[in-house]
Amino acid sequence: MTDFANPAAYVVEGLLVFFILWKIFSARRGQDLFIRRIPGLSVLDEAVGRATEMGRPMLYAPGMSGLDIVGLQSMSIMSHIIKRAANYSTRVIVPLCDPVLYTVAEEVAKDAYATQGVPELFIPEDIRYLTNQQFAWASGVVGIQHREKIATAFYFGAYAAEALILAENGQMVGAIQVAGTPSIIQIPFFLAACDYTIIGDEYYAASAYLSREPTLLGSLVGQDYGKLLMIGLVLIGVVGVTLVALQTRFHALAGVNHVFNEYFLKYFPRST
Amino acid sequence: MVNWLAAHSTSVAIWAGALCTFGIYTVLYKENKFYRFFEHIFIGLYGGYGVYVTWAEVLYPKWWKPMAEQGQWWWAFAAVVGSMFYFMYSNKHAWVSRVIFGMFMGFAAGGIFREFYEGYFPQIGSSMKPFTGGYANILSVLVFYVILLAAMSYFFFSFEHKHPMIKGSAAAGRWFLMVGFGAMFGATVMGRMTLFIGRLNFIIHSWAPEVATDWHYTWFKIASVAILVLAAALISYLAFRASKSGKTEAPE
Amino acid sequence: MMLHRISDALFPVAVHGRLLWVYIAAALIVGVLGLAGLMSVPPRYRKLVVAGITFLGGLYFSLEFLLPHQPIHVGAGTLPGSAGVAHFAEGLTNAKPSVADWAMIIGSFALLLGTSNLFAIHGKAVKKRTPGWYNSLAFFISFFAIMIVGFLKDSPIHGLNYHAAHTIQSASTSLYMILFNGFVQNLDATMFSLIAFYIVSAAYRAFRVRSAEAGLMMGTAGIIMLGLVPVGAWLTSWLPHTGPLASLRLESITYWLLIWPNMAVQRAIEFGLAIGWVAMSLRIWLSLERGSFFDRQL
Amino acid sequence: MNLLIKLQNIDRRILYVLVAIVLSVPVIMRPSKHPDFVFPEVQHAYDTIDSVKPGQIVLLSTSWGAGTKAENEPQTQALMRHMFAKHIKFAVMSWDPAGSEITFQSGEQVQKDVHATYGKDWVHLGYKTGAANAIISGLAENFPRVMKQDRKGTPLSELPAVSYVKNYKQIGVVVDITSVGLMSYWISYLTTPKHIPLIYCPTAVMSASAYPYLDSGQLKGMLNGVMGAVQYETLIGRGNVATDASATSWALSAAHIYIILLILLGNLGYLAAKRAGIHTGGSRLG
Repeated sequence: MTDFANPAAYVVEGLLVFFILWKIFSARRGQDLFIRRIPGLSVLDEAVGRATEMGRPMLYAPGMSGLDIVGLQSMSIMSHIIKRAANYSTRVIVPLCDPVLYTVAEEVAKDAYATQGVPELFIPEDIRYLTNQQFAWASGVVGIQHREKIATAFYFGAYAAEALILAENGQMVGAIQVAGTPSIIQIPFFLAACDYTIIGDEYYAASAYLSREPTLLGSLVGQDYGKLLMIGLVLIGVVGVTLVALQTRFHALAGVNHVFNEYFLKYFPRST
Repeated sequence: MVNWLAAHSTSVAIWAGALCTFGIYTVLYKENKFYRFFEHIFIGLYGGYGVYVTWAEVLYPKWWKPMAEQGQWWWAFAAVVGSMFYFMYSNKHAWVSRVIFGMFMGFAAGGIFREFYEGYFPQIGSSMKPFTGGYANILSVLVFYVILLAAMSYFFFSFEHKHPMIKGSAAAGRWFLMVGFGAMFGATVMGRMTLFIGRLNFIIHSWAPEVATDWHYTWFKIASVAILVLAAALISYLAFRASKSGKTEAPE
Repeated sequence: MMLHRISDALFPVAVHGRLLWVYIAAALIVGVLGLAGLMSVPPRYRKLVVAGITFLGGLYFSLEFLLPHQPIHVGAGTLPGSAGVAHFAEGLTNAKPSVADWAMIIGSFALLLGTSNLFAIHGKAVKKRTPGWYNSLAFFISFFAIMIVGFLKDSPIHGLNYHAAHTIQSASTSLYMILFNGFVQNLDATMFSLIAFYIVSAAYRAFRVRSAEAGLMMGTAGIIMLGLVPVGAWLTSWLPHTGPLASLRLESITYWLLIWPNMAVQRAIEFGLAIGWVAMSLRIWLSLERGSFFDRQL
Repeated sequence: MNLLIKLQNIDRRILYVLVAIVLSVPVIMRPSKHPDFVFPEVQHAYDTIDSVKPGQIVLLSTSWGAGTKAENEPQTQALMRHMFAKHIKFAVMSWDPAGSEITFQSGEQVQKDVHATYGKDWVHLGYKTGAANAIISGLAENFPRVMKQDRKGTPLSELPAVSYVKNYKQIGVVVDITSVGLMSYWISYLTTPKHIPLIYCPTAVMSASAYPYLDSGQLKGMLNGVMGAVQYETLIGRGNVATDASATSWALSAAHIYIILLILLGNLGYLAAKRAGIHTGGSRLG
C-alpha cells in the first residue's frame, strides 16, 4: 500500500490541523484576533445610507440558503445591516425560501431591532417566507423589487441560477446592489450586474468580521497560516525543480539537487 | 386501447413533451397559471419517480431481497437506523434525527485527510513548475506564478493589506481573478445556451415530424386551427385587460 | 470456543423459512428498544451523544487513511504493537464494501424526507382549498401515477389470470414511458433551459462594464465565448496553422487563456477552498461550531 | 445617441423571440460540418480510452438527468460509439434517479445503431445513492458485491461484459459524465490512489474550474460540454455526419455572437445615457 507511506501527508496535514485548532482555541480563550476590513463591508454602510437618502426600502435576499453554515452566516450579515438600517429607520425586506431559516431570520431581525433600542420598528411582514421552489421564489422577489421600488439590494448566501434574475431586475429598478456568495459559479454574473461583489472566501471573512464569533475568527486566521504553508511549499518546490532542470548545464548543482530530491521533491507527486 | 397505447406511446410522449415545453415557456411571456400547473406536475412526477426508482434499483435489490429472500435477517436494523431521519418532524424528539445526520456529516468529514492528500498533493506538486524550456514556456510559467500568488494573497484575511507589497499583490489578485471569472462566465453562457438549443432540437427534429405526419388527418387540421384561434383570442383578451387596468406589469 | 458456537447458533449468517420472519421481528424489536433508549436520554446529555456519534462517524475514514497498513520496522524487529495496528487498518480497508452497502441503504431511507415535506405543504393546500389548490391536487395525482405504473410495469400482480396481468403490465409500461419520456424529461429540460432566456435579457439590460475590472472579465469572457465555438476558428482562419502567427488564432488564444491564466486562478481558488474545507470538516467532526443555533439546548 | 437610450427599454420578449429565431436556423439546417480544431484535452481523452486493455472495463459514472441532457448525452453517446467500435467493454452507473433511465435509453439507441449486444458489450448498473465516498471506495475493493446486479436485476456473474470484474484492477478508465460535483470523490477514493486514468465530461458551466486537475494529471482528459462531444465525434470518424452535437455547435456560434452584440449594445446605451446625465440604475461604489 504505497499510498499510506508518504510522510509528507502526516507533516502537512498535521500542521494544517494544528494551525486551525490552535487559532480556534486561542480565539475562544479570548485572544483578540485580527481580521482585515473587507472592502465590501464599507460599501454596505454606503448602500444603507443611499436607501435612507431616497426614503425607499432595502432588500436583503439570502438566496437558496437553508439552515447550514452559509445560511447562518448570511443571518449574521443580515443582523448587521438591520442594525444600521434601524439607526435611520429604513425598512429592510427579507424574502426567504427555506421555512426553517425563516424562523431563525425572524428571531435575528427582532433581536437586531431590540439591540438598537427600537423594537417597535420591527415589522413581522417584512421577514417573508415565499416558497421553497427556486424560480417561484425568484419571481416573488422580483415582484417585491418592483412593487416596493427598492433603493438597495443585498444578495448574501448560497445562490444558483436565480442570481441572474434578481440582479437584472434590481438593476432595472435602479437599486444599488451588493452581492456576496460562496457559490463560485454565480460570482461572474454578480460581478457583471452588481455594484460590488464579495468574492468566494471573502463571504466567510465578512461574516466572521461582523459576528466576531471566536470559532469562525480563529478558523479563518488558522486557514491563513495554512495558505502560507502551501505557498511556502510551492515556492521551495519551484526553486528545487528549476535547479534540477538547470543541472544539465551546471553540474555543480548535483549535490544540492540530491538534497532537494531526497528531502522534499519526492514527496510531492508531479506529472510532467 | 392497450394495443393502441403500446403502438403509439412514442408519439404520445412526443406530443406530451411539446405540450410541457410550451406550457413552461409561457412563463417567459408572463407568470401564469399554466406554468404553475406544469411546475406542480413536474414536482409530483419527479418525487413519485424518485420513490419508485430508489425502491426498484436500490432498496429492493440491496436490502429487501437479501433480507426477505436470502435470509440475511440483520438488515432489519437498517430500517430502524433509517427511520431516525424522520424524527426531524417530531417537536419533542427532533434531536434523534440530529444523531443520524451527525453520523453522516462525521462520515463525510472524516474523509478529509484522504481527500486532501489525494486531491491536493498532486496539485501542490504540479504547481512546482521549472523555469526552463523556450521563452514561450518561461513566460507562461511566469504568468502562472504571478497570478497564483497574487490571487492567493487576495484571500488573506488576517494581515492588514498595508504593506505595499501585499497591498499591490492583493489588488492585482482581484484583477487576475477577473480572468478566471471571465472564463467561467463564457463557459456558463455556453452551457446554458446549449440547454435551450437542446429544446430546439427536440421541437424541430422530434415534434415537427410528428405534426407533419398527423397533418394528413382532417380532424387534426380542424383541431389545430381551433387551438390557434383560441390561443389568439386568449392572448388578445389578456392584452386588452392589461391595457384597461392601465398597469404595467412587473417583469418576472 | 463454546461462546463462539452459541453466538453462531443465535446469530446465524442466513435464516430461511418462517424462522426468518421471527428473526426479522426480533431484530426490529431490539432496534426499536434501542431507539427508545436513545429517546430517553436526558436533555443535558443529548449534545454529547450527537457529538460522540459525529466523532465516531468521522473516525472510520480518517483512521483508514492515517493508520499505517504495514508493521513499522525499527532496526531488525518491528515496533511493538504496530503489527496489531496494521492488522486493524487492513480490517478497516476490507470493511469498505460492507460500509458501502450500509451507507447506500441507510442513505436511501432518507428518500421520503423531501417528499413528506411536499406532502405536508400540498396536503394542506388541498384540504383548505387555498388559491391554486388544484395545482396541489395535480401534484398528488402525478406523484402516485408514475409511482404506481412504475411498480406495475416491473412486477405482475399475483392472483390475476395471465391475460389480465399481462394487459395491465403492458399498459403500465406504455404509460410509464409516456410519463417519463414525455413529461419528466421534457419538463426538467425545459425548466433548466429557461436560464438561457434570462441570460439573454440580462446580457442586454444588466451586464454593464461599470469598472475596469468588469471590463477585464467581460473581455476575457468574449474571447472565450468565441474561441470555444466553430465561429471563432472561422474568424481567424486566415492565420496560418503553423509558425509563430498560429498562436494568434482565436482557438489557440482561448486555449492558452484556459490552461495558463485561468488554471492559475482556479488553482488559487481551489487552494483556498481546500483549506477552508479542512477547517470546516474539523469543526464539524469535533463539533466545534458555535453560534446561536448550535448552542441551543437539544 | 437617443436611439441607443431608447433601445435600453426594449421589451425582453422581443429579445426572446429573436434568440429563438436566430438559433433555429442552424438547428433546422443541421450542418454536418464539425469544427476544425480539437483541443488537446479531448485528444488525450480519446487516446486514454483507446488504450484500454482487454480484460479491463471502462466505468462510466453518470450523474446527469434530463435537465442537462443536451450537454451530457452527446458526450455519453460519442464515448459509447468509440468503445463499441473498439470492442471495449463498459459499465454505466447513475447517481441521478432519472439519469438511470435516460442513460440506459442513450445506450440502447447507440447499441441499436451499431448492432452491439447488451450484456456482452455493455451493462447498465442502475441508480446508486448514499454516501458517494463509501460507495466508491467500496466498489474499488469488491465490485460485484457493491454493484450486485444490473438495473434489470441480472446478477453480474451472468453478464459477460463485467463478469470478470473483481475490484479496481479490472477497471481501466473511469469516465465521470456529470452536471454535479462528484469528481473529487473519484479522485480521492479511486483514481488517484489506484493510478486509474480519469476522464471528465462536465457541463460547460463546470469546465473552467477543471483545468488545475488537468494540469496535475489527475484528469487525463476532458470533454467540455457539447463542444467537447463534437470534437470527440471528429476523432471517432463522425466528422461528416450531421448530429445534434454538430448542429448545436453552430447554433452556439450564433448564440454567442448574439449575446456579445447584446452586451455591446446594452453598454453603448448605458454610456450614452450616462453622458446624457440620465440615471439608469446603480452607481459605482467602493
